[in-house]
Amino acid sequence: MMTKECKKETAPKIKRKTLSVKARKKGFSPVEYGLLKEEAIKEAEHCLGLRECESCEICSLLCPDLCITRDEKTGEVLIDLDYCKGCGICASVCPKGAIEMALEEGK
Amino acid sequence: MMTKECKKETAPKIKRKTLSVKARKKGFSPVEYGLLKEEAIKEAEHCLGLRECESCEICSLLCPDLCITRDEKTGEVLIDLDYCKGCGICASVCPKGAIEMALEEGK
Amino acid sequence: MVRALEKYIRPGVKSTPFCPGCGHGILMGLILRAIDDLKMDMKKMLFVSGIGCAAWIPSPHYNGDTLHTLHGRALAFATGAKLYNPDLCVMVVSGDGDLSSIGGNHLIHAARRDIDLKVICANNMIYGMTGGQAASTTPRGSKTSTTGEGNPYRPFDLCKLVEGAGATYVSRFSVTQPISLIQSIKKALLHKGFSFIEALSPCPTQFGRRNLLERPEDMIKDLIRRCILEEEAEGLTEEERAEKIITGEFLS
Amino acid sequence: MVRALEKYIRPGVKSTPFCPGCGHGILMGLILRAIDDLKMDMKKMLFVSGIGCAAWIPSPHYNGDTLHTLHGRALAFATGAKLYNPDLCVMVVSGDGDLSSIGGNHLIHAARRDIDLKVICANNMIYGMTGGQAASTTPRGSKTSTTGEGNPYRPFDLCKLVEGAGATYVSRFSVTQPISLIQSIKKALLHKGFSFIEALSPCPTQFGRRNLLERPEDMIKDLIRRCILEEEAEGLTEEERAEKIITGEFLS
Amino acid sequence: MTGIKQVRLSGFGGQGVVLAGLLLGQAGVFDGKYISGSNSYGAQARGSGCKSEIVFSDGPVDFPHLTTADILIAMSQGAYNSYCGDVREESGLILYDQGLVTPKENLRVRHLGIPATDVSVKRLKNKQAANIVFLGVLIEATRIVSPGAIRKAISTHVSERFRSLNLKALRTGMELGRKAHG
Amino acid sequence: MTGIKQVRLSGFGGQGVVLAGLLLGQAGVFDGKYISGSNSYGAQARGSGCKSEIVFSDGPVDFPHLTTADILIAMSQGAYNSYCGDVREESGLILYDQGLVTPKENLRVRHLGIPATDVSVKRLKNKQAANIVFLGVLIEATRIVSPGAIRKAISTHVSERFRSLNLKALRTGMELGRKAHG
Amino acid sequence: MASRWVKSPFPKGTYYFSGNEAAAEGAIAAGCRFYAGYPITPSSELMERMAVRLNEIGGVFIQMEDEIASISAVIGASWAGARAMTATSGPGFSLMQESIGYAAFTETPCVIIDVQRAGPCTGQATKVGSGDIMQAKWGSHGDYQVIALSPWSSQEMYDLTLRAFNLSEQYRVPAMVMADEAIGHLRETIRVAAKVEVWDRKKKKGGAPFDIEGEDGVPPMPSFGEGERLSVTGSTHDAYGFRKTDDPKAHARLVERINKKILNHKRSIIETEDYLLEDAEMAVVAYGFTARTSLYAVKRMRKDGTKVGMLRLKTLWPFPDEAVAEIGKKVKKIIVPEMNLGQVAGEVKKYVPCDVISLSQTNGEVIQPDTIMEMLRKI
Amino acid sequence: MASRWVKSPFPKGTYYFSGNEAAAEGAIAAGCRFYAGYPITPSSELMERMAVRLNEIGGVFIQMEDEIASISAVIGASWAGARAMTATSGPGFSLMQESIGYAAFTETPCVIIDVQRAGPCTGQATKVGSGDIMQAKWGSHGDYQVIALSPWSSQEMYDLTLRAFNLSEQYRVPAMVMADEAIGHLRETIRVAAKVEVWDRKKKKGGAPFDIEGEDGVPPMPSFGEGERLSVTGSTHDAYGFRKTDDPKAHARLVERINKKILNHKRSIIETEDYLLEDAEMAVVAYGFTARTSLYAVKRMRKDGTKVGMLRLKTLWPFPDEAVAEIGKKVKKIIVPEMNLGQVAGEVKKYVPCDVISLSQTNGEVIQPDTIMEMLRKI
Ligand SMILES: Cc1ncc(C[n+]2csc(CCOP(=O)(O)OP(=O)(O)O)c2C)c(N)n1
Ligand SMILES: Cc1ncc(C[n+]2csc(CCOP(=O)(O)OP(=O)(O)O)c2C)c(N)n1
Ligand code: SF4
Ligand code: SF4
Ligand code: SF4
Ligand code: SF4
Ligand code: SF4
Ligand code: SF4
Ligand SMILES: [Mg+2]
Ligand SMILES: [Mg+2]
Repeated sequence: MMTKECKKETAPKIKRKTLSVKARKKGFSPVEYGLLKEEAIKEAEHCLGLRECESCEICSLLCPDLCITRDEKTGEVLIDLDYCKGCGICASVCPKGAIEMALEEGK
Repeated sequence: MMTKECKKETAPKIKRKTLSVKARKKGFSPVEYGLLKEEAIKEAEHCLGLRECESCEICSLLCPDLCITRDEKTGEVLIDLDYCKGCGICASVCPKGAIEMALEEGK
Repeated sequence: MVRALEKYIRPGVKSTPFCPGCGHGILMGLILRAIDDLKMDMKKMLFVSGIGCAAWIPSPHYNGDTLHTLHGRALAFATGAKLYNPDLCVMVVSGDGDLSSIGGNHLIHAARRDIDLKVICANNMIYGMTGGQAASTTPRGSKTSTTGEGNPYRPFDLCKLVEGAGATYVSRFSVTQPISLIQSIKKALLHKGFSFIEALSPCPTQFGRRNLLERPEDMIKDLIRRCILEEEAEGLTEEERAEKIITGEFLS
Repeated sequence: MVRALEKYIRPGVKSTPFCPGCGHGILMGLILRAIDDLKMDMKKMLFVSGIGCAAWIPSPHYNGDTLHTLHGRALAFATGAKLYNPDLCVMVVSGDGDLSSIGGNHLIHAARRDIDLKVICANNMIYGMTGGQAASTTPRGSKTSTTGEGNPYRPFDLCKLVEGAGATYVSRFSVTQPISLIQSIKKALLHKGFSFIEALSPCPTQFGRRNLLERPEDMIKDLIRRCILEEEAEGLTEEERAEKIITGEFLS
Repeated sequence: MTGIKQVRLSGFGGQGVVLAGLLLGQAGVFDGKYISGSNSYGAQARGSGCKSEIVFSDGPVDFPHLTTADILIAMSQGAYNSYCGDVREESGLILYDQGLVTPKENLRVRHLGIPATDVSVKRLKNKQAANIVFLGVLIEATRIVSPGAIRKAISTHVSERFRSLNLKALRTGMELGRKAHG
Repeated sequence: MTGIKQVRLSGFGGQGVVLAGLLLGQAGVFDGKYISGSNSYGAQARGSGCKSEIVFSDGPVDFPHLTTADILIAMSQGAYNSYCGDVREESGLILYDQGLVTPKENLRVRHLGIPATDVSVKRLKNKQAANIVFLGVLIEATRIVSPGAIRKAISTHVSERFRSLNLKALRTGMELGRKAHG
Repeated sequence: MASRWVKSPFPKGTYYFSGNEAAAEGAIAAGCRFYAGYPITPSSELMERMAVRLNEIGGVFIQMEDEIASISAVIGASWAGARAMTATSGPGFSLMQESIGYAAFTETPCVIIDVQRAGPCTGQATKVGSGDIMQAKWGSHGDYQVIALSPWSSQEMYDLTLRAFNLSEQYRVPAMVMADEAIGHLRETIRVAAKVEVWDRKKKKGGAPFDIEGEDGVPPMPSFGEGERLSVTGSTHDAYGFRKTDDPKAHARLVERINKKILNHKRSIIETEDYLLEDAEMAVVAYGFTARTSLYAVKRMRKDGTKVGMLRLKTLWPFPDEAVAEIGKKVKKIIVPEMNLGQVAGEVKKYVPCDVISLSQTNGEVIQPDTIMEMLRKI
Repeated sequence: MASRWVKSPFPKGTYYFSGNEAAAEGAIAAGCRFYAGYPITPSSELMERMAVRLNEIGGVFIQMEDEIASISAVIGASWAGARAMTATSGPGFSLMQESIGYAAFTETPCVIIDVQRAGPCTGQATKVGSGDIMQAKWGSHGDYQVIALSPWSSQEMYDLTLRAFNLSEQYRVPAMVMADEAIGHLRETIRVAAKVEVWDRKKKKGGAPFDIEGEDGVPPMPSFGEGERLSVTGSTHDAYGFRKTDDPKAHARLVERINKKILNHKRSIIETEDYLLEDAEMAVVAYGFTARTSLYAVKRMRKDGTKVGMLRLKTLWPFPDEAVAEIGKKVKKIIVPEMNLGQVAGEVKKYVPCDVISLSQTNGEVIQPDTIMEMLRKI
């Protein structure tokens, strides 16, 4: 299972998980998340090494879940893990390799 | 009402009329003959002045009711009045003006 | 005396149900001439049509198998019959409304699949049978019983449409070009794949009378005047051209 | 933290129903960016869709009026709404199956009438929602759940089809060409008349997995590699070209 | 069933039977009657046998189709033959085109032969006006509708181009009617 | 209702619950039993809560869905929580994944904790084999189907590529079962 | 939600209209300003008149590519705020069924006029029949309700088309006028009043457009472009139009409501007429053109001393079960003459203990009074 | 016209098939060699298996552009000589109605499998329902007949699909298998015999393909390409397929025959099953999946001493009126549990004098035995 590592993400894990699950329940789900599993997103961490990121926003344009925004003030690119499904597209398209995906075992 | 004059046509009128009416009854008629009326085709005569006709068969190709055939042996062009609806196309397309339509009053 | 091509006419069928001077009658004969020229075996021919005056061209006149279906569905029925028995030579003869309005989807999909069907669309630019309503082929500005002020929409260019969908033989001829049309029908009969012929066929009753072409021969003459070949169109001005109908083989 | 473009999302809508890495999610964002760029008034926007995964792009996500209709019928519903209230900016977003298979007839007729509708066809070359059956856009030879041996039929070239039918703005871009696609959507929004954008949108779940593109990013990379502009195609050999997907504005 | 009059107009397609029926029914409406009219349509309207039937009533009409004709107008032999047997005996009336129809002899129904086609060709220079000539005769002979109402009906339904011809045909018919009847 | 055994396999999408159910049912058929099997589908099959239910019977099955489970296999905590209350008291049996599920304490149903995922990751080097490990345990513990039948089911429904892995997982499970049970 | 009286768009007076023309005028009077249709015999004159009239008064007329597109465009226009309609005959009615289900499930007001011809299939396109009555109720999949009215005169083609619009707007349901060829082409005296009563859609800013307190309520209906940011879907949905495709309660609730919304109000919807039934021992139950024939026959038989009366069904769906049941208690025999193979006779059987005799005729022609009288004499 | 025994194309044995798979095998066993369809949940697996199987054994599989095209292609193929079928669910079934009428009117054998889901409209696409029962009979315009069977197990998805083909060929009528999602997805033990009985179309060189002595006869059916120069039309036609669109007798005769052809043979077509009815005071009338639930409930109640039995409807159309009427004479109350709002309950009412109680559930889930038992206890 693909999730991401990001040292900068600080929201407590447990809160993120709850939010995420709630979100799915509130939404609708006849087409399901394919690779996504109940227990899978236990820990999801993104890494946006600012050193590398050029704020080109390509990741943001190609994220299928609108997770990636740029902070208008700081120019920083942020990923909202509540909506991230761990598809890996952002990481694969970033020209700077600024996003890393980490294989996360269930539990 | 348009019908045609043809001195060469010899079948007895009465027989032609009967045939024609019968034909229509046996056929199907949800779309009807528009200009065609019960009493209208009382006398219909075609004229194929052989002098003029070049057996080009354009009339035969454009007759919507397959009335016009060429006698294979004599090369003569014949019009079967049993099926003719008097549309006037043959007369209007004949390059030699060999077919004449005659206005025929009812009765 | 016998009618021309009598041997291709189903026994028991008397006069056609068409109005005097209807182009569909002319087309009915021209198709048979093509079949006659090629000496096709009528026992192996299946003619499929939808609903409309044009749909009566093959059914029941033609003395092969005829399948008179539902409005718009001729090509879907034909697809089933052809796929199950590929030995049949399947020809679809139907109207512009039938094939391109309600039946437009089957038309483009049959073209896309390039199934070996010979489609002859008798285009009179109107709904003849139901009383002269606008069709998707009615020229902009024409009067019909639903467009009293003149048709506000553009018509399809049917040949462009089926070409865009994937047809592999495409032509347009008028019944007033009988020799070319017969020739084209023969080519379609010999073509392996989806063939489409747009046959312009005047409807004096529903189209002509509303558009100042009162008598059948007026419509015939009008078509003779307006139908030109692609080559001939080249020298013309925009205006001159707008008035004309370009005919010819567009894809073969 | 908020999602990107949150203000265009209907309150109460949480995560999308799409599979991870579904191109439809990307397209969902790109359309909103175009709307955002043009500062469109969402209260005057109506989004119409049919049935399928793609049909869920606007419904219920977009915070304007959304009309989620029947499979294939989006354009017919949209035509009614637009004609009655021309002040609405009506955008149709739906799938390739929806718009061009079952809905093909409405597509070509709406194009013919040149009604001011902005149509975005999310083409994933497959029926995503029902489990990966072949669509009329599935490339010949591709594996689907109904073509285990590879699809025997040719796909539509949707842009050619709608152009042949009469559309007045036609383009094709992939979600992997986000800037061009946004640009094109903006042009369609500003165009008066029938606009059609074929947006290539990968379906990793139903298409990718069957055709050796196991992970979402594989499909993205594949599209990036294969989508080229018309100009770029010029130098290529037949073979090279066959592999590519030509993108660009074809009519504007 | 008092207060009910049933009229059948008949002929072949193109003779204007349907129009005459429309005008007659419309006139009845103008006169304040309850009218139910029906006519051949599609195939029949254009084809050989064509008819138009009007039921006139002082109150709402139950069965709106014609059951037995009180009056038959026959503009062709075919029409006459088909419908002459269906006219109410004794009180019934048949108007037929003298030039086109040879009436039967054994019918117990009053017959009026009218040279409608002949008159319209010769006097009105238009064969198509025979239908209106018949209406004129009918009105004069029966007063089933008022002359004013039928004139109003003509102005309502006939295009300006043909209006004066039709009004003239109506007058001609009424004259003929006075003669035949009187 | 004698001669009926109802088994519910449950977990989350992707754990192979549906496949395990298919194999179990197929094995039952090979053993000559009447089987009715149903499972989550569409959304659920891929989503969080996924289950597969098989009713085993010696004769035709009336109601083909599960009413009360005789046996529950729970491969996730969510599944355990949802379904543990629905197992027949006293005679029932719950097999759960030791690594993933913490069982409740107050249930009057026999529990067997199986380190299925753990074993399959460690011994079989493939997390995906846990479902088959469970089948092995189940067979050993209950003989609900014969080992031969389940092997035949695997050869019928599992593609060659994964067949030997699955057979190995089955053996592993049966070993675990012997230990746990015995 | 209320009705109001408006000036008739057509001058007050007496006219001589065919049923098809009258229906078009009735629609215009009801405020119909959108028509989408596809030609089909014997309904085409209706469409042709709508083309002319909507052009005159500034509505929208469009001839679509087929009947599926027609009804779909009507539904789209209805949500854009239009009183909208289409007309067709059997084959087109069959094609419309999926979308009719959509209209019922999304509670979209719209009017469909079916001028029935002799079916099944293409059958006899110019001839009369009444074979689509059961289809009107059951043609689409799943359980839903519609309202179907049965005009017996040109006047009622006007009146009932108007009423169909009003009921449709009031109950947010597809309303059908089940005419037949004989009525469509029947030209009769029509009275147009100076004012007509029209019903307006209930509006409520921010109100839930798909649910309401009470299990049989009719929610308010905003239009597109009013800033309500509507979410309309043919999938199971909640009060605000969010899809609920996995929730048993949501589905049960919605299906029940769209059915009860009509059935629980059936007394306000259903109209029937009694003729000579007080002392009747036999009753004719009839509708549409055939009710005219029946009334004629019944009056004749009364003259001969036969104790027969007639119940006329002006509403076909929801079915007038109570009126029929009441007659069933009074008389010994019920005869149901119909231009089909006994479709309404079948319904009548559900509600009465007495004998129900189906007098069915499917030869493309109207039933003659004699046929009914003969049957009445025989039984 | 006769049946013959042929070797089963699938080896004799016991299998574990889902209902959808079993139906595909039943079709193949019946000789089906043509499938045209369009994907729709929950029937798609059936189509997917047909794609594989027809490819294996050399039949024709085609995915059409929509459901209208699918059923139309099936009819075309049937006239070309194929045993042909399609499968769908509610929305697709609605779209097929016009062509189903065509098949009935032209007497074209074909099989349609409707794997019903929770409607109306798009509803809940993956959930179960049984709301298309009345539509199966009344979905197309005009009066026609179809045959509709109701499988209650995967085995019967096989058996009844095979039987549907046989009946369809024997009577030249569209035959439907009205399955539901729960049966389509139910995996069960299936027995495939070594030989299966299949029915061949009657052939007769030069015979009239559209009429026959006797008003309820089934005419012979030649195929295209056999030199019979067939004329097939959906307009009213005579014995040789000539259009007769103005002839009242021709229409009456044809409409009557296509109806009587089925109704007069209903005793050979209809199958019902009695369970514990001998001394019953209450009866459950049930079909499809719900009949399984009902039987379970009835057996339970019997154990508690309640005198209840069950009549199972294996055939839905033509409706088993006689079997129902007979039960109606015996018991005091009939309860009809259904996953719709009482469609079959309505039919039952027509034929019995006793109380008919509709136990209806439309929440996208199967009815549980407890629900039925509770109802049985209550009444
Ligand atoms: C489903 C359906 N809708 C409408 C009709 C009515 N209808 C019959 S023929 C026709 C138009 C035919 O036009 P076209 O195909 O152009 O043939 P034409 O009569 O002009 O030769 C229509 C609309 C029908 N029969 N079925
Ligand atoms: C009339 C009808 N037929 C079939 C279906 C089943 N169906 C739902 S979505 C779909 C395919 C959608 O494909 P596409 O439009 O390409 O969207 P995608 O899911 O690929 O994004 C089908 C066939 C339906 N809902 N209605
Ligand atoms: S794609 Fe990479 S470089 Fe560009 S904004 Fe995203 S993280 Fe930064
Ligand atoms: S692109 Fe995929 S992995 Fe990256 S943030 Fe978006 S959803 Fe998460
Ligand atoms: S068109 Fe004239 S010249 Fe030619 S064959 Fe006919 S009659 Fe003769
Ligand atoms: S008048 Fe018309 S129908 Fe008669 S022969 Fe000439 S072309 Fe043929
Ligand atoms: S209406 Fe037109 S198309 Fe039809 S038969 Fe008459 S002329 Fe031909
Ligand atoms: S099935 Fe395909 S199209 Fe549908 S949501 Fe999943 S990835 Fe997207
Ligand atoms: Mg046409
Ligand atoms: Mg798609």
